[in-house]
Amino acid sequence: MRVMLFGVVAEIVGDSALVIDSASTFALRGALNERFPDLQELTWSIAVDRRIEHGDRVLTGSEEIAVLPPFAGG
Amino acid sequence: MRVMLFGVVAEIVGDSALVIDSASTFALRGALNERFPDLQELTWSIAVDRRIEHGDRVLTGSEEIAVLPPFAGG
Amino acid sequence: MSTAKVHRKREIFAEGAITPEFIASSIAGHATRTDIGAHAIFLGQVRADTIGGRTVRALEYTAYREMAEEAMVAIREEAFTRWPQLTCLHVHHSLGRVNAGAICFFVFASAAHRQQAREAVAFVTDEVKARLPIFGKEVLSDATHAWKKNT
Amino acid sequence: MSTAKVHRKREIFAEGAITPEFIASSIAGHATRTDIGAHAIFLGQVRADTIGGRTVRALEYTAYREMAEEAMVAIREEAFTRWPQLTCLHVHHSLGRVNAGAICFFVFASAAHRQQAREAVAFVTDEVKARLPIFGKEVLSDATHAWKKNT
Repeated sequence: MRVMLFGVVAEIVGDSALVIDSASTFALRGALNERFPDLQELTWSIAVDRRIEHGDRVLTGSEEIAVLPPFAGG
Repeated sequence: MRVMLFGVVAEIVGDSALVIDSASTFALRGALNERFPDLQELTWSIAVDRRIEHGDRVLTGSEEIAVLPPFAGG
Repeated sequence: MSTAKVHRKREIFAEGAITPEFIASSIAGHATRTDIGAHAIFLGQVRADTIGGRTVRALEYTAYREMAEEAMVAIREEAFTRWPQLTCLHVHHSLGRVNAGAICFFVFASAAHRQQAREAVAFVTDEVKARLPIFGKEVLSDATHAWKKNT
Repeated sequence: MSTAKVHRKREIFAEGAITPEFIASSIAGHATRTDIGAHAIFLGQVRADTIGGRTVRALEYTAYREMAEEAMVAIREEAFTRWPQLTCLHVHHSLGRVNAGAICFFVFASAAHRQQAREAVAFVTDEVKARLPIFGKEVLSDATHAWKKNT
């Protein structure tokens, strides 16, 4: 499963995308925090198909997934 | 006493100023309405020394007097 | 633009329409003020309203300039008192003829953050319309005219 | 500018600063819409904030463009629903580097009367800041950087 990364999250991971398999958004959050401990210090969201997912959503692998740090537009 | 006239008031009077002696702002209003009956159809104010005078103010003849139709700035 | 919040009398009136180029140069003039984060702008544009089957082609503005300038100084002082973090405030209004579709009124407020700029520009726009003795003759399509009134 | 209120996807991003000339040409493009009486504009300018003794020299913007464009379509629809007399609504945001003092964000709402334009531009400005996935790297005077967060 391809996960797009933005802003400070991309900086911490060192890339603009990552391949990682997770069964749900909460599982993805746990896996990222484990693999990149610096992410634990930050606030970030997971977007599924271009919408922020606040709850624990099952991921089938066909969704468009992105990890988003705080927004800074304007 | 010189009275400055603006907008539709100047148009009705046919000049941008008028010399008329009045002892007060209410007297001036009455005199103008009498001399230019078309003014009675309109809403207009009297400014004394660059401020709108709502009450009846005594005029000594040394004030700066203007007759102002509704504002239309913007 | 001014670095000091001096409430001196400023020229607000200019002959004819306010051009987009004038607005651009006013914006560009603030690039050195790097404490500004937000600009709020109001522009009044002459509408081709229909009045009894006739269309407004232009407005011809006149003003009691001395009173307008004094009222503007008072409005500026009120704005800087209510929004002390306001950085800049500029007001320009046309005199003479402004055709339908052209800009006749330009209010420009700047501040570190958007809330102050936004509130100040709304306040100043409303107060200028209410308190400045500016008069507008509506030139109509049949060569007659009417007189504009702010409501 | 558009004569129809079609909520199609529009390009909101462009590389680098938004120039005063671009803003002027956007204003000038509305001169033919003589039903417009009021334009309300918000401009975001990059502030040279001081962060731990270091000064912000520039912002480098990136965005999750596909999500940002979908969010913008939704915000536009909400704005035209809440302010049905809105005539035009334009939003532009920079990507890439924008130096302190330059414009990075331009919101432009037009309507017959000022209240609708003013409220719509405030709403859209706030919603874009809150809902568009745009990220800002603050380039500091000592060549380090920080990450901007909207509050």
